[in-house]
Amino acid sequence: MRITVECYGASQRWCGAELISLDLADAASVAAALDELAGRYPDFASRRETVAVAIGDEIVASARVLADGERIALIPPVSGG
Amino acid sequence: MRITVECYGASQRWCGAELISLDLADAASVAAALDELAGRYPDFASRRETVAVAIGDEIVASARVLADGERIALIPPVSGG
Amino acid sequence: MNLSRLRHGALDLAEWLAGPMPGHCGGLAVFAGTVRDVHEGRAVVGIKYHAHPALAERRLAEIEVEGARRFGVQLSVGHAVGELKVGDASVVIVVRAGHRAEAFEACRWAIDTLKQTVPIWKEERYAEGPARFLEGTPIKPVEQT
Amino acid sequence: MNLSRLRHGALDLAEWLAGPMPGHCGGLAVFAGTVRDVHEGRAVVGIKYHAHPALAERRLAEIEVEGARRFGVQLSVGHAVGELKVGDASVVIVVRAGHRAEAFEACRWAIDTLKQTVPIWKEERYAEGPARFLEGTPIKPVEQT
Repeated sequence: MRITVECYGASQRWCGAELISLDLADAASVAAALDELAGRYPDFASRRETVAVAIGDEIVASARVLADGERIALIPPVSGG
Repeated sequence: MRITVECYGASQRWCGAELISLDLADAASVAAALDELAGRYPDFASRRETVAVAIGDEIVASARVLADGERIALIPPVSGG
Repeated sequence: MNLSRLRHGALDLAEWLAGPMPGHCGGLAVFAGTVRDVHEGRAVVGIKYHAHPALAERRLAEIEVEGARRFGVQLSVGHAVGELKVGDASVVIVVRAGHRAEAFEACRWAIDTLKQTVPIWKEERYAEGPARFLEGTPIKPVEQT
Repeated sequence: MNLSRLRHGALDLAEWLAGPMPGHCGGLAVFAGTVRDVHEGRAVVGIKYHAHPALAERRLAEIEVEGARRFGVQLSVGHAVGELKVGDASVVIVVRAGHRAEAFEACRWAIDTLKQTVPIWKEERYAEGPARFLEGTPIKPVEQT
């Protein structure tokens, strides 16, 4: 299956793009998606523990199972205010 | 000599007037003026320790010597804000 | 701005916020006090604010200077005199600071200090019964707060 | 008011203060954050604010609800997105409270919480050299602040 990763804030720089398509095994988890990104992008790999993942307007757990066509958003450390 | 007392805030109620004329001995002090007011107005006498005196834009000590024609202001406990 | 700090009637917050934010400042803290509709269980219809104008202006200016010195901020203080109704703003403190910590500290210090050092008196008017002056606190110098 | 809490461009403080003061409230506390002209010794010309819009709107609303619950106050929170220049307001917190103590506490809590819980990122632009995203803090839920 294929999912889309939206890279917010500095994660755009770490991964080199705002949108990334990932081909994953069916029923892969958020963790599996992050593993795939970490394999591709060393700058992401070194910051992975600081990054949360959102789907829609919710932060999701890394065990969350993904569906074909879903979009996940990388939420790196925040700096608003 | 004669001085004028301006009564601010609740001191108007204690002394029953906004302006009071006092006839005092020459070179009388602020303390002497307050003694005179305390003798006349029991509601002032009971609150005297809480009241400051201003001349112009300054709080003055009770030892301050008054001159004929001077105006002093009674500054009761404040409640601004 | 070189405004008088003591104003007749309710304060207009927008006017107090109109000054530009200096480029080295990142935090603006504002406090405004307004007339409440109830006090000690009694329905309030308004408050008449009385002041000793010369000393009040001087003390408000001293709060600005002392606040700037203590907290390293830019501070503006205003207070209303005369008749105010429920919801009207009687006092405003505006602090422009490098960062939020000192903005909040200075703003809190300024309103607490104003209440103890500025010769202003509330005469509260009620839905029923005569108006009265509120109990206050003996006036102190700004440096002693 | 039923405004969107995330706005494009600099915030207009007057707009956020326009609501009436409820009669039972006596204290209004406001905090606004503005773009500073220097950061870590570098001359700053502006900041581009990026947000995850859906989650940011939700978190800003949660701060209003949680602040009202914790402090018993009425709270409004707004944040800018897009390009801001030095002096522009990027964030505003407005608290209407019975008294000043809870007004200040809630205002301080809200800005501190916003900085840890809302998915917004500063990309700072300098007089010299490339823009960069600032280091931040891993996002937390509002209830954990």
